[in-house]
Amino acid sequence: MADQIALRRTALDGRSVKRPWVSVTPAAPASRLVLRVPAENVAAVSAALGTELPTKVRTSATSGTRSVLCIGPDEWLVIDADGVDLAGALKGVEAFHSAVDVSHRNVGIIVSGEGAEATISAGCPQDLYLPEFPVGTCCRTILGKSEIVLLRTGEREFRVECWRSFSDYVFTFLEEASRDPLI
Amino acid sequence: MLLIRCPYCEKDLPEVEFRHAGEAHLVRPSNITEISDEEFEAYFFLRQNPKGIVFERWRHVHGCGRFFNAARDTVSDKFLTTYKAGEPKPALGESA
Amino acid sequence: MRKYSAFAIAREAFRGHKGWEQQWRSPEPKAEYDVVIIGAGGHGLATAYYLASEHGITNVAVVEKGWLGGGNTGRNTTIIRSNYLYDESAGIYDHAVKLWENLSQELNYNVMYSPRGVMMLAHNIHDVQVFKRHIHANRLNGVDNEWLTPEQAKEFCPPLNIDKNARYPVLGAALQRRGGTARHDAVAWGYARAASARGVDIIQNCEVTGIRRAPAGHVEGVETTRGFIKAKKIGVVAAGHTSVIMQMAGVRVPLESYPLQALVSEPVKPVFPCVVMSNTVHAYISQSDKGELVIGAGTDQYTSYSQTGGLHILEHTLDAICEMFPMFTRMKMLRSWGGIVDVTPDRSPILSKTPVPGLYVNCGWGTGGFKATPGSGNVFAHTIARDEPHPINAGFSLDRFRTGRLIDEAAAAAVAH
Amino acid sequence: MTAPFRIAGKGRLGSAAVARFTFDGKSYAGLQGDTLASALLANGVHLVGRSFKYHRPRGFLSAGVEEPNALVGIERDAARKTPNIRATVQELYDGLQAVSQNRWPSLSFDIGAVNNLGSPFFSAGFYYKTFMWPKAAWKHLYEPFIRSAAGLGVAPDKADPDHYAARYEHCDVLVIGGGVAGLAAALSAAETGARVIIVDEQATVGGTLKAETGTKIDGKDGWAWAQDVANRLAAMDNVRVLTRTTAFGYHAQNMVALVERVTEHLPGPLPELPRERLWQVRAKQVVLATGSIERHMVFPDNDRPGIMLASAGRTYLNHYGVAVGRNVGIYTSNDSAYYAAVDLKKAGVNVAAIIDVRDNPQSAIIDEARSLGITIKTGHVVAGSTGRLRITGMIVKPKAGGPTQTIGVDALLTSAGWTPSVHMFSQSRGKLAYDEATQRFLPGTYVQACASVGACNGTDDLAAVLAEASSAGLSAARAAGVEGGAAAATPQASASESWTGGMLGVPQGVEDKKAFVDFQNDVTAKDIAQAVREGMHSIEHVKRFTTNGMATDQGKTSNMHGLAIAAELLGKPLPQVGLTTFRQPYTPVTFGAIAGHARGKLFDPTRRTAMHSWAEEHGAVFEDVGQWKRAWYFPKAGEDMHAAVNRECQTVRKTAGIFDASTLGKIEVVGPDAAAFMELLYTNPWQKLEPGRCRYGIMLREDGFIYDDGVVGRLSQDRFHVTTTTGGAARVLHHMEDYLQTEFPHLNVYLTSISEQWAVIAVQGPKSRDIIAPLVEGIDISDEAMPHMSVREGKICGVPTRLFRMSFTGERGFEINVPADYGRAVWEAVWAEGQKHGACAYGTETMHVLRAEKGYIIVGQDTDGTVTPDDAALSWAVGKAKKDFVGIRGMKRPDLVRPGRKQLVGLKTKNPSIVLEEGAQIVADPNQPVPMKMVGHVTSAYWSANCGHSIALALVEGGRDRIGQTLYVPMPDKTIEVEVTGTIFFDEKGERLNG
Repeated sequence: MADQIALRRTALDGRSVKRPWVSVTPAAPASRLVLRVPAENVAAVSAALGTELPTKVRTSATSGTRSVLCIGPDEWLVIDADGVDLAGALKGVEAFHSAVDVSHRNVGIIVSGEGAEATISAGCPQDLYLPEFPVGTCCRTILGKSEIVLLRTGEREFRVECWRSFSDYVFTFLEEASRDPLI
Repeated sequence: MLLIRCPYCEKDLPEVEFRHAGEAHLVRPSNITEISDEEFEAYFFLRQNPKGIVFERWRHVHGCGRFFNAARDTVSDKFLTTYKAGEPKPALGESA
Repeated sequence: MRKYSAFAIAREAFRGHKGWEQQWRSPEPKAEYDVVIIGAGGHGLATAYYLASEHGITNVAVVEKGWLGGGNTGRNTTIIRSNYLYDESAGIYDHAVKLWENLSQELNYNVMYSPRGVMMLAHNIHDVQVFKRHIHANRLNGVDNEWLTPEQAKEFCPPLNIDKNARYPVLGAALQRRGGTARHDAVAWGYARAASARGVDIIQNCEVTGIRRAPAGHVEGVETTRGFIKAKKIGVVAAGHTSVIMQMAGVRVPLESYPLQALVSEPVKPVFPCVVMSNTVHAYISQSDKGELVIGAGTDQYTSYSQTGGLHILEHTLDAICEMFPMFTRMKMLRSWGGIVDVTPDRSPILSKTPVPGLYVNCGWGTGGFKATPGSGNVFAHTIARDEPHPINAGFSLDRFRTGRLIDEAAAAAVAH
Repeated sequence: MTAPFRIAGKGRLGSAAVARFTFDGKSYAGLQGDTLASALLANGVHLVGRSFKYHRPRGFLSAGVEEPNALVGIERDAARKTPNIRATVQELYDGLQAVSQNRWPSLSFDIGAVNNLGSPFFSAGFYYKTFMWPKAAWKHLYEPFIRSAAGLGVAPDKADPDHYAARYEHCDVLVIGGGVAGLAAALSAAETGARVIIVDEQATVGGTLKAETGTKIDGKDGWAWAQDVANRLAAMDNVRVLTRTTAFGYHAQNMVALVERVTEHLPGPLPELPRERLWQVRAKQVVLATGSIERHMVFPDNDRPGIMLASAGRTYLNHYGVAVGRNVGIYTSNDSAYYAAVDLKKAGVNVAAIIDVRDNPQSAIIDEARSLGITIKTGHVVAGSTGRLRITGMIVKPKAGGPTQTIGVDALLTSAGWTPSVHMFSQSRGKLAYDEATQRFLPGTYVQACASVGACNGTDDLAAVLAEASSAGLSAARAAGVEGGAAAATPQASASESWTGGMLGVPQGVEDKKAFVDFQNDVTAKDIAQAVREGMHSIEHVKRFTTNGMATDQGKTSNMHGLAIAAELLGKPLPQVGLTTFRQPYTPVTFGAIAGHARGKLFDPTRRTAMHSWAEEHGAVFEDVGQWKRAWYFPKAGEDMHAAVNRECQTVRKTAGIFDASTLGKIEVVGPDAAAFMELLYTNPWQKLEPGRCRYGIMLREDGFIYDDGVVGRLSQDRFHVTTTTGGAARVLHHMEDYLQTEFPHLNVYLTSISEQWAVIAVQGPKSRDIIAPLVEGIDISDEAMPHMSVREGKICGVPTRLFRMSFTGERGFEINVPADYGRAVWEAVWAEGQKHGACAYGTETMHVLRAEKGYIIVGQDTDGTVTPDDAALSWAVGKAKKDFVGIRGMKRPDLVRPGRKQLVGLKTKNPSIVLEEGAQIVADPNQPVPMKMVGHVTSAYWSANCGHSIALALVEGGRDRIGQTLYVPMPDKTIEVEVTGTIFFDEKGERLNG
């Protein structure tokens, strides 16, 4: 038997960018779950999860440490900074759904500050103007040459989620984009 | 870069989030093992490729992930409409 | 046809170049032709020329909805090579290269065929395997193609970045020395002039609106914006518009038309001596005799007849160019444009008889048709004249999509690990 | 130290600081705010370049982006050299270094000018007619000669150290052009609260107001009004004012590309500033206020330095305070040039004469010119010019013919009217309409949500422009859905300049001499005439034959002239001859600006596994597989690749090896219909696979060819863990989603990519179980409890694992899946255990060798897109009883079942030490002549240290029937004899899987 539990090494250990107008920092490790649920079973899954799944695509619900992002008509990304066993909570749900743990698949990056929107706009072709993309808006989209999931967590703060092996690219892109003083 | 209305996201979104997926309303024969070589050729290879209104499939691959259909004018690249997968071909005023 | 020569130029120089005759006639369409070719691009004009010169069929019209050479002939990046994998492909493209080598003399028109070498870069082990497969097959087929180390590649093309720390370092290259470029407009004009001189009528601004067939099925002629033209045989050489024309005859073809973009830089002094292609990073570049860097971009993902494409396609092209040739980053894009390329499921052309008697089709050249122009026209003329394919184009038949006997060069370079 | 041609008290630069610069090594002084052109002119320098073909001396034609002649190289340092910069656009900074181009040895003495003497031979298209004999001479003699003469500037020879930024932006109203019209439109749009962007290519807004002195708007001087409006706009939160920014591309659905030049006007490159910034703006509405461009008069020898556009002469005077000469002639076909004459005269410059081709023009400005005592010759033309490196005189004669007279001048300003700048409108795919009355093309049918205002729309009168633009700005905001704000008051024109348009400016009879239409490309009226004579009746043919309009200025001053000449010769109305297409970019755009951030590390994502850093620390050499970096082999000190791979291969079979398999694609298939879905997507049967067991699966495309493969584990009744090839991960998931969503939507299944959730550590070899045993918790890994091809969930090193018992080496083997962030720690634990048994780390090369020894295929190497399961000897993996799966029909097409197809076989070289080359071709008869009949090719070939001989896999026609036969691999230097064998070279019975 193993003597000790293996050490967790996150992909962006030690990386951080702080500029007067924007900061780019890795988010803390979190539990993540990809939920796929047909409309008729949303209520059952919501109940088991203890969080109501928002049903409008591109919207999210946040309470406490947990955010639930509606990414597609039957797809949610659940992110819980508390490290709870999200899949475990759904073990007993009989109604057809798919819950897949992706805690380690994704890496979160927090972009915050006056220039957060502009920094992301260097590589994301969506309109991030606050009235068009209000706090709580989320979507899967593109940043440069990588897919990301974008969640606006504040007027001047976004959470960027990407796959682990793309995190170096995504972080470096944001770091490079944030150099531009115009931002 | 085109702007494409995803019928699932109900929003106009940039083309780089989407992947074109060929002619729409082609149905895989349920008796595919029984069709002739000619029928297989027609199903798998032959395409309308119209100059004008095309019915085509797109996938919002870097978005909601859904396949959907669109009617687009291949001369102007303007979208006439987009609609969810499985919905019938819409009637379009002037042509089709 | 008055012969072009240095002497003729000297003669004209002293009379203000007022003695040049029209390069081609602009006749009114006759009521009937033995053969009507639809499409006055390079392939169509070459077909007409070879019908006249090699098969003695001179009662030929080439009808064109716009101006001759105005489609993909005048919009491509003019790369010529024949180092293809399959026997069929190597056969037709090398047939073309052999014709290119003498084309200026044959047409009495300088098409500026410039065999300055086409170098294809390998960036990973898979590329190396695929290119070696090509090189060995080419050698046994009698087609020149040789392997270069990164250092040899750099020597052949000094601006090339062979830094081992590049994102996709150059692991080597396949070089076809006979490959190169030619002057695209001159090819169309040279064939037009030579065909016209042999009696072929080139009818511009004449759009085909229908194909008339006899009750028995055989073609009878074409309806055009300039009236009905009777024809015993019809050759469709309409590139991106082939689907539209074939639909008029009731024939569906396995084609889709995509926008393809290209661009040139501002002209600079000679700096780039050859043609370089990189399929892995998607960069295709040469320098024209005028000094412009000529750069091919990729296709857009959707079918279109708009002759325009998205800026993001050019972004990907130019970031690849800047990556392979960092010194060009400060160069400027002068002009970009789009064409419509007709693509078959196996990315190989169709030169074939069709189910309709008297109707022949030459299409599906995708992004690489220019290089084949003389060879394509030559064997297609044979196919029309003899009502049977030349051995060189026998494999490029329409029925291969039924039998499954595809000539899939792209699939042969499949990537997966 | 006032420059000789700077007129005290004139212009708007005032007491700007001095900026020193050099041109061709000679030092000059200019003022901050100058362009390089105005600074050179202030110093009396007109000669700045040589033309492309004839190397004729050239000066400045214009004061703006339309400049065809005054192109220079700007050199900041060894790596920052930029060719072909328009001196009329380049802002002066202290320390600027410019050099002239296309001349040798010097600008004033240029050997290439000998071409000018030979010019009768270099007519349009001459190269198509000669250089054909002898054949080889084109390649070796003529073309090198022509090429050496080609090009203008010199390309940089070092990597660009600058960086470029990019930004996507969105707005309600994008206004292109910051002249009177653009400013008025932006203002009225902005006051509604709409998101407005206004761009102007110049350093400051103002447009043609720069040249003018008499305009007054809202009671202010026009220029001052423009600056006030720009300041007001810039102060509004909803407005972005971008100067030094060119809208260069108008794409579908109102996507407009802008390029902003950030540092080109600054003395030193600042490290944090991007050199340029690309903006891709998606606008709900676009207002085009792009103005118009003056055309030159076409007359013989109209290209000498000192001959300029009238508007340029006026701009240099009124804005920069620079006189373009001391004795200036004017040649015009419209009123606008008279303003230049009047302004020059008032500034104390002698105006030698105004030559006006019109017979009896009447207007206030003409009267004013006359009242100032300026000689006006109406009904006259300029028939030529004198001088060499600078104009010395204009040769004047009556239009109807008669004696010529040479009037001495040191500068000549010409105007042939104004061409509306409809470039962006045309790029938007709008259709132009020809306005017969004013002889110009104007916006006709709009295709996109845009409007044109001001000069580009043919609106000339200032009050009308202001009204039109204000109204268009408001309408655009409203059309974009902005309800707020009150309509702003329309700015009022209190004084304006106006002139009639018209007259294209190519008097008859210029076809015998060098009357330039396109200066940079040396296209003359005679060339156009020749093209028409040779049958070039389409304007596109004329353009291509003569290269008219194809230079770096893209024909801004020449296209209309070319068209007019061709139309006249063809006897057709202008619109019937047609216009050439307006292509992007409006002005040339730096490659780097378009590439943006995608350079160097950001050219393409570099994907690394969780164990990458360990491999790096342990000396791994990496290979690129798609975007991934994979450890290729782990050389020890002194080992080359061959030695390292031999050692790794032998170690795995002797004890064990550890391999990073994380890059394989992984898909979790979940739902009650999961097995049914798998049945349809793979050739194999899945329904009866028990939970906890694995199976090797093959995926086909509908055409019956192998698309992907991988081991699939069934975790539970309704859950599969599917693996794909590394390169196939994304497309396989897309392919599965496609069928699930569109063909089989009735199936209750969901697919989730888990490629990156799990790091995968393969432990292969006889000792593999012993190595992992101490680390695994809660899983019985005995052969009985966990046989080959099974999967269990439990823990390893205290973290969750999906443990696969499987083998890609033929040895007993495990693949440990752990959540990725634990990958390195678990790898280290496995490594530590492995060390106790003498295990090694191995890379992809050893993986390839070991699997080839066992005859396992690599999809994409041993198959390409033309191989069926039967070709690859994988028929056993096709469920014979299955009624349907993707590819079931395609694989039965005639050519896919014909005899003689290429089949996968093994090859052994007769000389066991020779390793074949992958890709080498195989023949049956080595003595046949070229072209040889090839019967197959080598797909994989390695030295097998374990077998003690080389091994190879090959696709060979009718291969399975040739087993035992001898075939040949002809190489350039020798022919290699090979024996066709089965595909398994090692442990044919497969005993080692449990050994």
